[in-house]
Amino acid sequence: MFYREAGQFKTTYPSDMAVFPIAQDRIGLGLILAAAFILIPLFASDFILSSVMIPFLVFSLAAIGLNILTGYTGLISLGTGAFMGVGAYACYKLMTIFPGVNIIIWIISAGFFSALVGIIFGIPSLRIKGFYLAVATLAAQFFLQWCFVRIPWLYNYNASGAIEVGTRTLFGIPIVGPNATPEARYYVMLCIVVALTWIASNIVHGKIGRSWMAVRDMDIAAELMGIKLLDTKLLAFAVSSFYAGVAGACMMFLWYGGGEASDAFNINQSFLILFMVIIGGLGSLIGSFFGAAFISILPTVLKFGLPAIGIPLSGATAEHLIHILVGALIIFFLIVEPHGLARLWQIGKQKLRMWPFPY
Amino acid sequence: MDASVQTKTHNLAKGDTLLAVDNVSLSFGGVKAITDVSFDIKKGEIRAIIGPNGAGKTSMLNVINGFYHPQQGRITFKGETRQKMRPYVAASQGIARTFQNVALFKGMTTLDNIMAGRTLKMNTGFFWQLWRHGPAMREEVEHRHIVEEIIDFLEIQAIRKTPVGKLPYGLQKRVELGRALAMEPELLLLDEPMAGMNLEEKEDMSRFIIDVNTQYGTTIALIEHDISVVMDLSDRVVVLEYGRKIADGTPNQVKNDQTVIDAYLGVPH
Amino acid sequence: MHVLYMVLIDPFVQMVSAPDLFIQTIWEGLVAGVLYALIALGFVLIFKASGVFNFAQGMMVVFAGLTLIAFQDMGLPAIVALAASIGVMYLLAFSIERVVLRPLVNQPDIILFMATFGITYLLIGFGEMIFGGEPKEVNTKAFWLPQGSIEFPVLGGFVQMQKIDIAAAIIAGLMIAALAFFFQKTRIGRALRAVADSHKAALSVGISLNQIWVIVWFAAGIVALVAGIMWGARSNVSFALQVVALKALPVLILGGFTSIPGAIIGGLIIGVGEKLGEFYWGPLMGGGIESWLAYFIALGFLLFRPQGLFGDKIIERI
Amino acid sequence: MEAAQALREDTFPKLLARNARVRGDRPAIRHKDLGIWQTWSWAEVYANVRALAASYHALGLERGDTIAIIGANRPKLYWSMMAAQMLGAIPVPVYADAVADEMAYVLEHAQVKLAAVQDQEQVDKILSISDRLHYLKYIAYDWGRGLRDYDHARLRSIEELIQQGRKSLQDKAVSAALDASMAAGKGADTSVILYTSGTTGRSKGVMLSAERCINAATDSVAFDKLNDRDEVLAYLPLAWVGDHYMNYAQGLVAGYCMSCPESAETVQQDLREIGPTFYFAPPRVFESLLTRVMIRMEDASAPKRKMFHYFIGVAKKYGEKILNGESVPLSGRLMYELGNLLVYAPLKNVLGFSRMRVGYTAGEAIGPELFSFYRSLGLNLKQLYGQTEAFLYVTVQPDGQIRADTVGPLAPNVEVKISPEGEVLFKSPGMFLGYFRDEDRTAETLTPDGFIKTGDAGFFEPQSGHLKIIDRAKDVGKLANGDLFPPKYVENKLKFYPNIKEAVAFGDQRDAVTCFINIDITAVGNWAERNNVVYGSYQELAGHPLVYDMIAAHVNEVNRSLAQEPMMAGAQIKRFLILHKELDADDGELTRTQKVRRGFIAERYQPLIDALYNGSQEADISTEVTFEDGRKGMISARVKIRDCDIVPVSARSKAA
Repeated sequence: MFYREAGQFKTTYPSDMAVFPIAQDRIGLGLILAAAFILIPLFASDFILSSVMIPFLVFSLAAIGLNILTGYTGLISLGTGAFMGVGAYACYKLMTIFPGVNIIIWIISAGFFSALVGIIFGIPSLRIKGFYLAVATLAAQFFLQWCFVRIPWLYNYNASGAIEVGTRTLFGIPIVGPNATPEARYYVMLCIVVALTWIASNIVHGKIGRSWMAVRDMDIAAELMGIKLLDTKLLAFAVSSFYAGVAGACMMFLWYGGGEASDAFNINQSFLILFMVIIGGLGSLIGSFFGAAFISILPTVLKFGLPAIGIPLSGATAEHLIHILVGALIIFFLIVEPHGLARLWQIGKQKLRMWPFPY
Repeated sequence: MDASVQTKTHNLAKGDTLLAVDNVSLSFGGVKAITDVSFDIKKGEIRAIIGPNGAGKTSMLNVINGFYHPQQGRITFKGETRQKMRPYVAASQGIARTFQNVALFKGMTTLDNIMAGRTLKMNTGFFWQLWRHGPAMREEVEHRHIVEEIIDFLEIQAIRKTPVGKLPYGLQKRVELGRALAMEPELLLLDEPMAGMNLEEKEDMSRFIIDVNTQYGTTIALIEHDISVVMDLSDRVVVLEYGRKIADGTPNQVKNDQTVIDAYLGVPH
Repeated sequence: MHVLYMVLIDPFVQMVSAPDLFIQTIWEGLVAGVLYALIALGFVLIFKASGVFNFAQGMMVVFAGLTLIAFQDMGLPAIVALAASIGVMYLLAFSIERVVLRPLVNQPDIILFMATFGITYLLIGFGEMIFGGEPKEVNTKAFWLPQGSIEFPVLGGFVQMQKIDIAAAIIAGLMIAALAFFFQKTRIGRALRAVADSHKAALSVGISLNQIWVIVWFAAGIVALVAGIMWGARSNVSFALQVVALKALPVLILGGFTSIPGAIIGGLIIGVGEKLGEFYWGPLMGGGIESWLAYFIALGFLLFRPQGLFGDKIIERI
Repeated sequence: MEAAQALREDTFPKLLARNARVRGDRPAIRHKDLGIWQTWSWAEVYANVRALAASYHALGLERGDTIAIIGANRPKLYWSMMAAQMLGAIPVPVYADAVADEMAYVLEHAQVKLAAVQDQEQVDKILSISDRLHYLKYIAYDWGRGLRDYDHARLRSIEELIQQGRKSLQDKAVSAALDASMAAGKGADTSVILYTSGTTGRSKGVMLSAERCINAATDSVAFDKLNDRDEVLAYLPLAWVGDHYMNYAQGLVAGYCMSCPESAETVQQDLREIGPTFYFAPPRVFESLLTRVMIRMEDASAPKRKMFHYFIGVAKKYGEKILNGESVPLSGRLMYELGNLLVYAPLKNVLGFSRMRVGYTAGEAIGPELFSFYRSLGLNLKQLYGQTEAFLYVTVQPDGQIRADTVGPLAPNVEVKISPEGEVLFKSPGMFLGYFRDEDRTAETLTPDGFIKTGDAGFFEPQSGHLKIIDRAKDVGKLANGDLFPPKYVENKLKFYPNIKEAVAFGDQRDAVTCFINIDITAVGNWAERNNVVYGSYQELAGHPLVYDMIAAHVNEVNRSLAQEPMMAGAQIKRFLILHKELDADDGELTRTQKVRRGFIAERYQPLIDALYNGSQEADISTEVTFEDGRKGMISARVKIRDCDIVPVSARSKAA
């Protein structure tokens, strides 16, 4: 309905292959970015920023990571939580060993450690497929979780076993630690997410993305076309784990601000991110955002929304309700639209483009 | 079509042996799929492999491009002799194929499917892929141009951006051919390219196969059930039955071969 | 060198020098294995008949156990509580078929797999809401299960066995025998086997696919109930069990997804392997390796035999 | 004709040279090829045309020779026209879908020396008739697919010709000779020969001179304020005057860019992508577009459908008034704006009309309802009346004087008079030089004082000065009782219904009007699907009683509408039948421009016409048809006939 595509024709391949070839989409994206960078910090309360927006962004990043592996390459992983943990601990160690280097560099670098671990646990994927691979990633999940508890070096031998976060600054503004304002943490988080999403989009729209999807859709044909299966899958594991690792580091330093870490990266976290990807839409970057928004914001909405409209809710009941809702929604979405919110979005967009026609 | 799409020149001339299969035997846990089969494919020809169901035709193609590894025998491709092919080697040496039951990448568009066929020819590093600008974009554009020429060649412009899963069967087969062509193969293996097609689609496909052969000089080995099509298309025919070679020659020789007639008797075609 | 000695030699020296401890460890591994096997059995039943990889099986064990305890707590006699629990499991199977499976018929396996995640979450949510989050114990006496332990003198030492564990092993054995009978001798059982091969064949026996699904899920529910009782009798039933139930996955990999004997043997191997590993090698690594060892065993196994112990060699066709 | 004296560029190649000089970097032509809109600037086009001209000259094309241009709209074919004109040769565009026989006639009659063709299909066609073409020396092709193994003794690739031409132009002498040849071209020379398919007899080659063409185009470019920022889609047949005028002549004069679609199947998509600012289509295009709009809306959800129809209603009420600048109540204006947001603007976007500034329809009379529909959406659609012999324009509707029922006042610099018999006669800036090698028919067409006979019956509306065309002069008949019978008028009313694709009315010298109807298979098929009507073939669907009921309802509605008009009330349809097959140009029933060939149809379906007038309820017919692959066969059918409601004369007189 809002689209005016007539007259938007492409005279070069780069413009034809652009991620957003339609001017209205570019405008829409611009508006969203403007809202994220200007409106939200301007009007949102500290609570919204630190309990809604930052978690949402952290989960979006993790969901993009898992989507690269599961959605684009077709490899199921139940170990995302652990890969996030690797990022968090790597960042912690780097930060302790080299306190002089800016924390943002370490947050990003943490991703490389987790990518490395991802590659190691991805090696079995050459011989193992489908559900079997899910079990292999469970091995990663439980083994790494075990490491987080049993290797005290990782948490600097703190008696509590927790990660302790001191204040770190960027251009003199505290962005990590007790003195960091929600605004500052939000901006850092937002910049990381925007940059990494852009890179993810570049990757999946190019040669690498095509190889991933080829392996996902028909691995035999891909192999006979000269796509090396192991390389492709390991690359997917590496990139996916990189994103998960950065998300984990962000989670620990920009959201939690430290604390008992081993619990944050348990199997339930892995499941939760898998749900985000499923509900959001496999093989869609925008779906990762939808899924993350849905699952990370839903509990907050329930916890604070229901009492606000007069339905009293104890903390425990809210937990149960969330479980039930998430479970029901997963089933609901699988039945109604197995391709997730992203597909609904796409259909909606298509409808608007073809409006007033139905197809 | 531009020179860029034409098969790269190499030292084999038309009529030289491009691929030779010598005494190949393949079995699965004691079940013999191919027994002591030898034949050759000459550069520039259209070679057909025919035979009743279960004769081992598809297994033969799988051996040629390295998906199955024969227990005995040798494969010589472009003068290099191997006991077994590896899929990656086969692909990078110039063997492409299509499949009996279309094996397209269902979630991708026609364009992306054919672009995927260019993967081996693309070599911009990972770092550039992250930005999708500069060399990475230049490479994409260069290959897009080649892919578009294939799209033009196969007359599938109208479905360029349609996900292949939504296409009718006949068009899917055409896209699959396009994907194989994108590899600029020297040897193109076609596994029942006309299975399940109606008459018109079959005629189109025959035309494309002949055009590929004449325009690009691509050597083609095809498996086909429809004997009349094979007789029209191919220069030479190999006949397999129960994993053994029972005849080899020009369509006319094969047609009049008593063993072949016997093999096909009772098997309605 | 010391490290190599500690890893490669020392554990075996220990085994030989204290055979009673070795046998005790194996016994405990077998007991844990029986429980893994029971959970895996539920998976296999459903996978065999409907191709659904039921991630919720572990949660069904918890749910079944808690249901039984709740009925007992209401003061119902054991038999009635058992019957009521079986009824609940039927209801569960029925509603899963109606609400989840039927609308998802003909969807790819992965979608159904994901749907069972949804079922898991629903069960957790409802379970915690109804039964509360605290661990609960099964009243073992009411089910005439033995208590206490017996000791055997073995090779100069003693091996202690809980009577309940012995009972569990026997019951599990009976359970498997009953299932084998069910599959081999009854009409429904034959239909279930048929459906594993072809849906049309099952229809020709006169049972609709929907009915078959209800039946297998119900059967899996009963297996879950038994597992729940056994587990509850040994320690107690809690939602933490869900994580333990994930151990059934390596069991399945070892045994193959469709083989009942595979599930049993796989369960025992994993149980024993895990206990041995923990007991003899665990201390070297700071302990607690039980939490992941099973997966590594399965993984190592998978690399050499991707089709499992009892599966057929897969020939990829194109 | 003051403009003529001022002309510095009196031939198309000179205009091209001017454009290359004045706006060399502006896009001149686009072609959707290899996935994107390949674009050439005026400077590039000029260079390519010069190169091509040099090569054509090398192939022996001389001043006064003719060259056939055969194929779809392709840059290289347009360039071939320009190149020929640069040499003083005359391009002869030929309908690409013409069968070999028709093509043989045109090519031989025009004595073409060269043929520039699109692809293998056309090459094959020409080779199949080459023994009948005595003048043809070479064939130049645009797309070489499949031609590799052909004997290239007489075949040339246009691409290669351009390359060779480039090389030879490096020789100063060749280049200078070409420039001289271009400069030697005079405006009075024949610039192009357009063969009109004609509703009767063999086609005639209309010779048009460059200066007249350019004069006409200059006038109309000024009239519609076209400039080099405009965009058009070149999708009409090259051989039709419409394409030559709108895209070629006006494009060169105004310097705007024309875009060639990728293929016939993608025209709709390409139209949407380009979003032309100036658009021209014969009524049948608008007609089938409306049909498709309505069909697609049928599949929409009920609320959306209701909303759509509601706002179309609003548009009907206010849209044209707003477009014409008449006063409209504020509420109406607001409702229209809302409708624009929800329906009109998105609809125009989907159809590719968002940027359209001026649209024209011509070639045939357009149904008033059809015309109003598009105008009410806010599209500045106008009618013009013209013909090939006039280089299109005779009358044209200026902004603000647009009506569905007239073709508008005279175009600039056109003179028109009505003969005593009611036939429209005209003299125009673009008028033809005569028919090529056919002086007899040239003389037939011209009046002694130099006016051209249009063959159309019409009159000037006294109050407005607009010309009203009733029908072909020879087709307007009288019923036996003396009532007027304008067949096309009746047919157009019928064709407004999406379910009716074509109608042929009879009644001249008879006591009542009857008609043949062709159903629209898309619309009726869609309807059948929704109503669970099962059918196996076109023939079966056409004969279905429910389809008859539906069509009868349409006919009755037309009768009621005819009864409203005093002059036409006698032309109400008494009986009709639905034809068992689609009328087809391959069978000679339609012209290549899809006009009904009335006489031929009457002859071919004589038994059916007899049945319509002798009161029988059904009739047998068997006809020869040509299949797509050129084979011929017979189809026979039993066709049912329906009676219709005639609004009684008494009611008519009361209404009057």
